[in-house]
Amino acid sequence: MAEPAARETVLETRKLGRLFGGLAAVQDVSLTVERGRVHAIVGPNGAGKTTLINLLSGDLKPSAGTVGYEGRDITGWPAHRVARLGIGRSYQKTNIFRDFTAFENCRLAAQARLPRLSLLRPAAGHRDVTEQAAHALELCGLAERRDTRAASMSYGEQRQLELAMMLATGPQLLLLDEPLAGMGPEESARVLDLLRRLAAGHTMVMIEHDMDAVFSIADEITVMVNGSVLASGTPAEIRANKAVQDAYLGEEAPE
Amino acid sequence: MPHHPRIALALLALGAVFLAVFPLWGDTFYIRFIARIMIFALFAMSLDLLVGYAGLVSLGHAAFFGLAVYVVAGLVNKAGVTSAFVLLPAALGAAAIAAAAIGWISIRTTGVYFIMITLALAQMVYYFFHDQKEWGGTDGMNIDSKPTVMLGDLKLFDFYDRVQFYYLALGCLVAAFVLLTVILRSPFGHTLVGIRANEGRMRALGYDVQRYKLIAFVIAGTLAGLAGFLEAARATFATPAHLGWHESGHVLMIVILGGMGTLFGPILGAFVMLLMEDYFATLTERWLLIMGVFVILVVMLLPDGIAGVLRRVGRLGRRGAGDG
Amino acid sequence: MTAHNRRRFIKQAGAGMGLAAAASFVPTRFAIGQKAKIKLGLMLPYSGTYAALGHNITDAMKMRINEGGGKLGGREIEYVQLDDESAPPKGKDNASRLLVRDKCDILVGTVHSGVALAMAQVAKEENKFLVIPNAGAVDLTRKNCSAKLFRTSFSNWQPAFPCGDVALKDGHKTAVIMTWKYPAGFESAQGFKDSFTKGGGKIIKEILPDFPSVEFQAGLTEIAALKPDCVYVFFAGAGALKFMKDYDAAGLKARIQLYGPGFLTDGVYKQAGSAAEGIKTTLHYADDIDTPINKKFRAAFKDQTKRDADVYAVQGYDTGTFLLQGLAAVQGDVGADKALIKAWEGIKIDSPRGTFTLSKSHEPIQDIYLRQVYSGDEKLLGIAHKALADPGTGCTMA
Amino acid sequence: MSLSYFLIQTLNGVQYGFLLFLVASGLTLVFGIMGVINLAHGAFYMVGAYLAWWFAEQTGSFVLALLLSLPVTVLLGLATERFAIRYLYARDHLYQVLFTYGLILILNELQRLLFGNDVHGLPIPAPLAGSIPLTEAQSYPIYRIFLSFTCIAVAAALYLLIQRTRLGMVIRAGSTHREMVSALGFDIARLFMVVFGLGVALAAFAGMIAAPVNTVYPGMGDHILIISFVVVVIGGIGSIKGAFVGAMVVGIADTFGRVLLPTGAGVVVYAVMALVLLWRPQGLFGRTV
Repeated sequence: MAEPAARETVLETRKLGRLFGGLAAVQDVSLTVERGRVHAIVGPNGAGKTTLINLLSGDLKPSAGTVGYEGRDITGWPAHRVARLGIGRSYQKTNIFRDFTAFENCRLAAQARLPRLSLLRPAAGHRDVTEQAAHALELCGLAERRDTRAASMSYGEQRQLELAMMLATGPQLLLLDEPLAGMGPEESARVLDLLRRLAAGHTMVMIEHDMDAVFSIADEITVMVNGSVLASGTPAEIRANKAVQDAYLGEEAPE
Repeated sequence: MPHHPRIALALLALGAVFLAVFPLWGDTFYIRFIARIMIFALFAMSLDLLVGYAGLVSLGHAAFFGLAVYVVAGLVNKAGVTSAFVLLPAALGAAAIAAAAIGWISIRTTGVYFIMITLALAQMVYYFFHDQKEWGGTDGMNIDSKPTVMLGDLKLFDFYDRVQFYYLALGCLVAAFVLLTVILRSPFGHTLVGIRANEGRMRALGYDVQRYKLIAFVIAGTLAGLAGFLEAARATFATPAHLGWHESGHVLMIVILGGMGTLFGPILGAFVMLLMEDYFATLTERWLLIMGVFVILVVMLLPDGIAGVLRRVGRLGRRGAGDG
Repeated sequence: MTAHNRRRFIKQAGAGMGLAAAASFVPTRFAIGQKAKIKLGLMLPYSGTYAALGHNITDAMKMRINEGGGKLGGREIEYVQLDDESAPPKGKDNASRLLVRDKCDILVGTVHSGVALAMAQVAKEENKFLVIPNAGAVDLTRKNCSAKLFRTSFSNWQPAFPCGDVALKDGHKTAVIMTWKYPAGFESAQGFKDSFTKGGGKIIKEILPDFPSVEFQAGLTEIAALKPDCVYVFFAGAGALKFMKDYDAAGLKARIQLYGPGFLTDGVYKQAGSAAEGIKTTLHYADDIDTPINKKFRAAFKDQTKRDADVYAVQGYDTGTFLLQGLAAVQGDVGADKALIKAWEGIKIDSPRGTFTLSKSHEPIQDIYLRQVYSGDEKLLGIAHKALADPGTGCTMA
Repeated sequence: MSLSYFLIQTLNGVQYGFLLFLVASGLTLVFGIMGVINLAHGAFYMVGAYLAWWFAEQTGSFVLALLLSLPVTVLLGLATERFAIRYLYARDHLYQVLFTYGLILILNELQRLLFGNDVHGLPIPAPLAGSIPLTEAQSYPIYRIFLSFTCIAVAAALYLLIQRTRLGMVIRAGSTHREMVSALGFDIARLFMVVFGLGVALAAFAGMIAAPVNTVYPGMGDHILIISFVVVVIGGIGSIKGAFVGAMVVGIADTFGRVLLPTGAGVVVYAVMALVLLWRPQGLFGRTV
């Protein structure tokens, strides 16, 4: 993994918070994500990890604090504008178009980056879009499943398709919500391998319950409990952190 | 993404041939009547873009249809303009602007809110014309002249000629069908279908969902305006009933009967529905009772409409062929 | 009948779709001659709000024609009946169905003014006769009048005009007008205004609730605040009934005399009970006109239909007379346009409502009666205006 | 505008608002809890009015007519849910719209078939007849005041039912967490049947008690349906409180629209609605869409 010479902040949150009917799901979260690094977020269920991702992706608007991306304040931007900045996200619950084929799913994702509305040219005729979609499929190992309806794919394949769709939009920053959730060991290893390859060219923020995977891939780990950051640091620092051990021991087992 | 089943395409082609030759032997009343059906088919098809593809169930679609009728009526009767070169753009423009305004408010909501809001906003347009003393109010008004198409002194097209008008309506229907098919095969069309399936995901992919919905709403409204222009030219009569919610419900029923999300379904739906109404009306004064029962039966038993039946027949046929 | 033709069409269309023998479609044609039947197209509401009116008009008209021998000018009659549903959007199609497809010789209809306006234009385009047995839109015999269009009923202006004089004669100087915001309301209000202001009365305000809303409270409060000498209203059916009850309940009836055209009380005053007591209305008919022809007509109608005759039945009955006399004059030759128009323009009809003739704009010149509800019955007080004709403003017969 | 005139007009508006609330509450209840959009709501209003009139004609007593017609309408509502609506929950709202549209056609025609085309008036029951003088020229019908109090009583009862009772708890939970309620062992199917029955009964009851001032006539449900929609949209779909506020807004806007803007009164209510929606697309008390 090539470390960039100078560390450069890509994504930064300050005192980010979100209330749900008076209840703080996320509170005072300040994060710094640097270019090219894999930043994992771990914590028990209900720690506010997914809410945090939703705040970063624009799916939710924060109640407090700011989000900055590439030096720009993007607090409260709607999801589609955030996405167009080059922030891609995947979902914990598979979120694909079940009636479309794998390729159509990716093409739909890829054409989101078309500069202008295209009403009259057939979708199949946008060469760059179709190439990008095919490339994403191949990257995720789904090239052979190209014309399979998404609904009839296996669960693991659907998870891979989920990633492929995200990649088809050509993002620089990936927000991954439990990319390994619910997978068997074999599929899990395959996807982890894919993530490693992706890490070469992307900055990643990743929620994951599989601690082995987290420690094997992350450059930086943030531990969240009850909506707040408990600790943040390199895997080695986190491993050694007393507070993390106290709070987190015994809850490590995923779901 | 319209995948027209083969049996539907065959039927469509056959129907098109029938429609193309009908004026050769049909009497003038039926030429006029079928022109009306084709106008409603166009109207229903425009709604199908919203309901069947974008997932926007509008219960106020008649507002754009009726508005176009009134624009023609107003320009002809009050300003003495009869040139189709003015009337057509004015009718389409008014429908498009109204669709943009109503759409802009409505698309902030989804589902049942959307249904109710389109209904209520369309009623606002309805009451506007309903209360206009100068425009005939509830009585409506005759439109003094049909549109004219003149190039200098040369009459290019005669709206009074029923056969010519019939082919104009047919041409518009075919053109709209082709246009919508092209649009639905474009990235824009795919995007609409994606929005209907999973709006949140489309946002996360970077789609400005609201913009797409609004554009679809305006396209559909403008096509409804085209249907309204044709109806104004055909019937030369403007009445608030053209924009009421019963008309909106009626055209929605045509879409469902034919099969939404198919484009060709609404065409079949318009023929079946209007011919049937015409037939029932002669059977009994209580024909609305029959229509009510019919509507409920379709909703309960044929949610995919005639197109769904055709699809099933087509699939059976293919399976049968495969077995043999 | 139409049902037959239509069924056949559907079958034909289906056959055509299947590219079967479509050539067998031959439109019905009649040899025009003395022996052939006269085709009378009846386009009236047989369903919906105005169904009762459509039935009364039809039944009374047929009754009258049968009294006259059941033939028109010696020719048998074929009635082609069509429910217009009081739906203006279908008006032109329905009219053209009767005139173009079914080749009716004369078109009769209808109740709803909007539909009638549509019919008038189709009849003019097809150069056919249209006889209107109810619809009161003034434009039909003013701006839209035409040589082959006749009305045997009234114009909205007509029953209203004498009402202003009545109010003046009763000593009133100021009036508030309240009507639905729709053409019939405007036209009726205009009639009242014309006579009331000409005689020195003053209209303080016009209150116009939207049609067909029956929420009158705001308007009643305005009336109470304005305190006019009298109030003129135009409502009909359910609206009329509710208005009379609300007006009474608001305590206004006892203080401010209520006037209206006869449509206000017709058919609903019994339902209104004491709320209708004392209301004065003007109309071209009154149930208790004391003439032999009216009594005979009412008895016969009751006998045939088991229903009480009303003004609509009278209009239907007179339409029957109108057809009988006109076609007798031309021996049933509907093609003899000029002769038939001349016969009809000079017609004199002995009607249950009294004898009337037609004006230059083909509109009855008729007596308008003053009626008042008292002791639960509507009584004829006298003639409010003798031989009144609609002004026919703007009518130029082409 | 004098003060007393202003006050009386306000009273008119509020009184109209109460009546609108009674009709709209059933509509919003059925939507809020079941997610079903019922276009036939106005038709049920008409059914209530006709039944009340018919039973009153037969028995000579308005109270007896109410007691007889209310169960009939509840049964009608339950049956409609049981034999039709139930099969449409899983489907798009579109089908509910069309089904209830078909129901309007049927109910309207059945009404004509059974009761004819005539307009009917229902006499106000004797103890409530008469009026109270307000100004020297105007008095106010006692029955209208009674009507307002009835509406307040219904509003209060609905509030208590939903906020305070076990059924209400289930209803509130059902409206947000359908799965949770079934998981707790409640019979969702029966709950929905009851709610739909209640919604229909509310519409019909409004038709019944308004019949003496409103008259009974064919097609009377059409107009009230659209205005109820406006009320519900303004108030926020599914919110009883919203229906109440929305009804007041519409009642007052409509009344003063007639007084202050006589030429455009028909559009005033819709313009108010559009403004509210621009500000809050989910209505005044609606949950975020």
